[in-house]
Amino acid sequence: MNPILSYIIFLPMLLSLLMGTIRVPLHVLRLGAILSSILVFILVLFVGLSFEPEGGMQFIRVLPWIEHYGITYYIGVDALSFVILALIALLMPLLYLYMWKEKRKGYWYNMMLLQTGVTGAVLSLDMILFYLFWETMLLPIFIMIGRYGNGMRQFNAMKIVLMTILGSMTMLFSILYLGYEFYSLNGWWSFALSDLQTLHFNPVTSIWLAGGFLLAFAIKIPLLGFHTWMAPAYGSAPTPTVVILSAIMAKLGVYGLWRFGYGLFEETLSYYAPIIMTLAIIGLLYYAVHAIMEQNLRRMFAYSSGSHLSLIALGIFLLNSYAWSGSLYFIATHALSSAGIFIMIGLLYSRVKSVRIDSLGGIASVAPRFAFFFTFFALSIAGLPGTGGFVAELLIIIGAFKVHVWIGILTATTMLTSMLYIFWMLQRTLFGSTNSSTMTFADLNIREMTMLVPIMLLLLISGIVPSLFFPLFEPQITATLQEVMLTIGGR
Amino acid sequence: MTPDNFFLLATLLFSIGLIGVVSRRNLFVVYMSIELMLSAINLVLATFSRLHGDMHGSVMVLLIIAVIAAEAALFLAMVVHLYRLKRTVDSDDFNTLAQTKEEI
Amino acid sequence: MLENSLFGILALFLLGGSLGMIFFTQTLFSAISFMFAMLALAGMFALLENSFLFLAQIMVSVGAVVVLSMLVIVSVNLKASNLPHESAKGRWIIFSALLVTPLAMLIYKALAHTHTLFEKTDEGYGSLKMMGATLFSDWVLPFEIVSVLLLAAMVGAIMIGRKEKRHDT
Amino acid sequence: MIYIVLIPFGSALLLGLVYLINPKKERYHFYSRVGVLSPVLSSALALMVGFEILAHPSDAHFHITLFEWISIGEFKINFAFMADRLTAVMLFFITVIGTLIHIYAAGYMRGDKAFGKFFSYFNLFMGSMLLLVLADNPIMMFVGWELVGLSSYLLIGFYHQDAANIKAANKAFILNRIGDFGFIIGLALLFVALEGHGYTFEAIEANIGLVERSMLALIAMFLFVGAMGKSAQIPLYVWLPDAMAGPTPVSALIHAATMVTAGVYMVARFSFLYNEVPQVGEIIAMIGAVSALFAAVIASYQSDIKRILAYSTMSQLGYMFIAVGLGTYSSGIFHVFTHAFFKALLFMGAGAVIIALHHEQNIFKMGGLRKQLGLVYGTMFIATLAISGIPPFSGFFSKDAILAVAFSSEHYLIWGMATLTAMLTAFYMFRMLFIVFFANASSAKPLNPLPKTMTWPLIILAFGSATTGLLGLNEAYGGTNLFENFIALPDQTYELSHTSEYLLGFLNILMALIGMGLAYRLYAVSAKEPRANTVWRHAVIHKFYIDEIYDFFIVKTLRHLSLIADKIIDNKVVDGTLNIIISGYLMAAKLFVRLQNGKVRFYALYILAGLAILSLLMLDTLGGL
Repeated sequence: MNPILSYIIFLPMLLSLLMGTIRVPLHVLRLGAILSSILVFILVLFVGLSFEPEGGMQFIRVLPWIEHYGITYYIGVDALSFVILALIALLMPLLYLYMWKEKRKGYWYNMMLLQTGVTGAVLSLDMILFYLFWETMLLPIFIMIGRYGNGMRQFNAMKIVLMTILGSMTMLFSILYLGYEFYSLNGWWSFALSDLQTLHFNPVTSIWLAGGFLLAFAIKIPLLGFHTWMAPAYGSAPTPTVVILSAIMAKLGVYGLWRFGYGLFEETLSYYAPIIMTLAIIGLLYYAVHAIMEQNLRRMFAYSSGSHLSLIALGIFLLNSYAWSGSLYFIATHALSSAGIFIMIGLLYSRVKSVRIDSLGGIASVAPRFAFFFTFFALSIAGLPGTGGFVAELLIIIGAFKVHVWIGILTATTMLTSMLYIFWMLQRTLFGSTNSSTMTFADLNIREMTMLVPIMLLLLISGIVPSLFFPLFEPQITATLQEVMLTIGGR
Repeated sequence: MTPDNFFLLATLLFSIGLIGVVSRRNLFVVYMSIELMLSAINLVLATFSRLHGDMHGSVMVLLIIAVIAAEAALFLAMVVHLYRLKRTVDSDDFNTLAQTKEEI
Repeated sequence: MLENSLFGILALFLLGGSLGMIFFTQTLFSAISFMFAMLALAGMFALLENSFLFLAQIMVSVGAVVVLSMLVIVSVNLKASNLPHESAKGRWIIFSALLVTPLAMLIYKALAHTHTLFEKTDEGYGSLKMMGATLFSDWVLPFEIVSVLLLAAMVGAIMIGRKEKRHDT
Repeated sequence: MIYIVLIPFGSALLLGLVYLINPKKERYHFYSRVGVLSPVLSSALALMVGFEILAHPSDAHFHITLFEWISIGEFKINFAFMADRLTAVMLFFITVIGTLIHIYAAGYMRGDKAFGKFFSYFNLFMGSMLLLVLADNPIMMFVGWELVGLSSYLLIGFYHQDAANIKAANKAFILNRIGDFGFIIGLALLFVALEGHGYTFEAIEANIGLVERSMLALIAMFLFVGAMGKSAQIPLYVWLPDAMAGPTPVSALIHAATMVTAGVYMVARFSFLYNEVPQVGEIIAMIGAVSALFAAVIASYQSDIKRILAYSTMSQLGYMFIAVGLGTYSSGIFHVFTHAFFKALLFMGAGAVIIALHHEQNIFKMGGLRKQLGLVYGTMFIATLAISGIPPFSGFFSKDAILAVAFSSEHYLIWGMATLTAMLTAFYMFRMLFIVFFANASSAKPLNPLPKTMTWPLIILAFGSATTGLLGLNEAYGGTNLFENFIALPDQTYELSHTSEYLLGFLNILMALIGMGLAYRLYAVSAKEPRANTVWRHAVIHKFYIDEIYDFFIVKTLRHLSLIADKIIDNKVVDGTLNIIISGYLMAAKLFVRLQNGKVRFYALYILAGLAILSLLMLDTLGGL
């Protein structure tokens, strides 16, 4: 019963509440936020050091909460959640570094709350607790977009919140139904994932229940058809929020699909698999094509994110170890590269006050360092060898070929499509002749490079020596996969 | 003269009072309808008091009559006040709670 | 038999008065109908052998409340043009009567058939003495509360009713 | 052997870092020394490796494993290098010619603002290319393959202030990526087909028989798509001429000596696979032949010196694919080898001319440079002779071998096209040579002096162009074909009598001479830029409008699709559905607002209605109705 995970979850929130109540001045707030994120990072590092890849769920902590309904405070970490946990812990200090000059206090408070929300959602193993955190992280996002965003920020904030809540509602229904079903079978209430896993339903019920969950995750990812909140939200959210949106929140959709989708409904998912795979493959192409003509950089990379997340979702449904490893690896590397690129776009915005491609050009001539980092992150999104994205894409493609040749070929198009928009974008932003707004473009300074270099190094290491990372989660993938295959095969 | 007669009568009185409250716009009539409903309750209480043969019901009626008096004082004062404000006793004219078109 | 016919006459007055109250357009006529209903109610109390309530009803309800209302109505001096134009009054009354019906049925169903007949009462029922005994033994606290309520209502009525000179106080 | 690859990468990193720390500062000596030193070291090491391989039997493989790259299930890939004789040949000319080009570039690029960046990219390119060549398994090869594409993108777009250059770079990278797309499909299919048998080249070779024949053909085709992209064959060739936007050393390094030959190398590397499916080989040979002829025709009408050379490269690559397609891998690689020398020389000579003439690239604005640029003229003349196939210069032997194969394997159509191309080659090469060096001078501007670093490599390469052909002298000409014996690839063998071989050789020389003569008659004295006055010329000068067709069918379509996706699908279909729901919601809201009208009796009515319903329900349960 090691409480370390609880510290990781609640430290930022408690600190922000504390600082909010005593109304500390900005510089203390800033320091507090950074300190908390660094502390969390150290704690996560500590978790990582004593983490056993074969150990399954560890650092479990169960506390009674609402005992009458068997709702517990039940958290734990396994390889899958550890990857995302580590990403959060790594990105937050860098984001705070990025926000260093931010004067609006609400920014800082919201970011700290957001950290608690996403961390909690990753670590909770009780469905009600999960739901709680799942909604908690929406609130700061709403405020960040609605209050500190740009463009049609209020409308867009409403759009993202309403669309996500629609999914959350269906998920809540499914959770409650599961809990009730458990109660009527066993005579006592429980919402713990491990308990609910023991339930079996007839196919029709199960399809409805799984549908409830899938809708929530599909909107979060977002799969094709559930995506219209994405570009507006990315377009008007402030940079740190965009980073969290694309690097963490979208990944949580995939994570949920994995943990709860395959945890609870192994068999039923094979009913949904063709639909989701079709959506993912079409989405892969659709988003990429959509990104080509997009003029707003944030929106362009929003679509790019959508495209790659479709790929990840596809990888999960391919059901083999290559695709799964690839997907999981892609979660991590794509989070890094999209964090990088959105930070770059944020820096760009702070310099020229615009993220429209047609107002840019020639940056490479005046700011080589900026151009270098920008190109690097853009290319890492496109899956350049030497960065982790390539390894992940390669694995997913191989996994896809293992399932079927055509799926493989369609999946491989990701290598093509991302090139098209990324290179055209690079051509129009970095290269060519300078104009009045980019003429005086300031190059990156030390602080900005400090936050970019760790991301870049990690991406490089993950691309050059991926074997460093795979042993961490491979045992779990193999185990889960075997379990799933057994259930499906035993049908 | 059975208890059921009294009960029926009380029910009818109550219903008429309710109808008056809902359907009339004249504030005085609305006020009197409310009084009527209270009186219907009084009748029921008095009947029960008589049926049980003790005075508790009657005491309650007495108290309610006192409440009626208090209510009368307040209600009339309010109606007069409202009349001074808008020169009308139409309840439909006092609709500031409604959402206006601009707010929608 | 006398009781039955008395009950019939009183019930007729009671219902007629209350119906008249809601049907009359002129407020004063409504008030007069209401007064008849209240008087009939007092008669009902008498029929229930409750002399004190009979007196109280006549004195308070009729003597004070209804008369006060009529006084106010007269003093407000509503002209016909100031009265609400209730063109759809009849339709509203019918419609609400329809809606009230189930409720009335429910109430009646709840009350009816609990007792079949009035029994002979004890000696002294309805007398002032017994009333006082009950009121000042079991009902002291409510009685006091009601007295406070009356006081508060009085103060409140004065506060509301007086003409405001300044709005900001 | 590790260091052959690591040194260029390391120095690229170093140069890049130094450059980024202060982009403004000029560090000519530092950059040029570090930049040139790394290929020198690499080539020294490569030579050592070459000698070591020479000392071992022909099927020896050298392996060095650095670390495990990835290991998932059966997918075990090591970061490992392998060297055999094919590698040694590639290594030799890549490093040696690369070194010469680096030296040349140090002179050519001197004074450029982004000198350090240039060398950083250059070294990156070298490293990637060497990784490609030395890779132990297809995945590592693919990594190198991609990185080569990337660095070529960076180098082509080196003068990034001009949007046209970047456009050319984009075109190059995207077309390469289309090829890579095919390549990765091929690799993935191959892996899935052979799952569990290891995934190094040797393991694949050992188990190739396990794969179904039709699947093998599919894999071979997809792999060849990759080669098409990288080696600029029809239909993925359009990037090559545009890629001349880069600095001339880049053109020399990438588009002559190394990168474009990667496709040929890859096919040779997978020779065991292509030997299993000769039908695919025939398709490859056919595509090669068509590309060769097509490019030669276009080259005959071009007026930009570098574009001529670019089309000529494409044409020569066509020859190489004829060879490897027909299963004679060593002939193909031999042509790669000789071609690297004379094409690099031609590009560098052209670069020298361009520099001397203040960045003038149109040959019709040159002329009469024979005297002023004697050295350049001499070396370029040798190279031209070599590429045209005049003995004893290198091109003759390698090209002759390919033609002989085409003839003897009874692919007469391919042979005919190739022979025609040989004539055209001589024609357009000498056309260029004559116009630049003989015809009357059209401008009399003073020439820029050429630094020594630019002229010395020319001489060395000229020597190479003249002599390397002798390495592949086959027995008909009295040699023992050292090259073919050395490289020891699983070639198909075709019988051909010495007489017919002599006849073929004679025919080739004749063709070359005809072409040369034609060029002399038309252009040697006075040169006029070709006008688009007939339909044919119109088409050829505009490169058969292939770019425009691609633009119209692919680029425009994609852009329109993108707009449709944005404006119609997202806005109308997806959000439309949502909006219908929302408007329903709003209508309901308006209805409820109207109920909420602030009139108290309405509220009383609602309460009453609720009460009525409740009463009805209760009556129902109580049974009172």
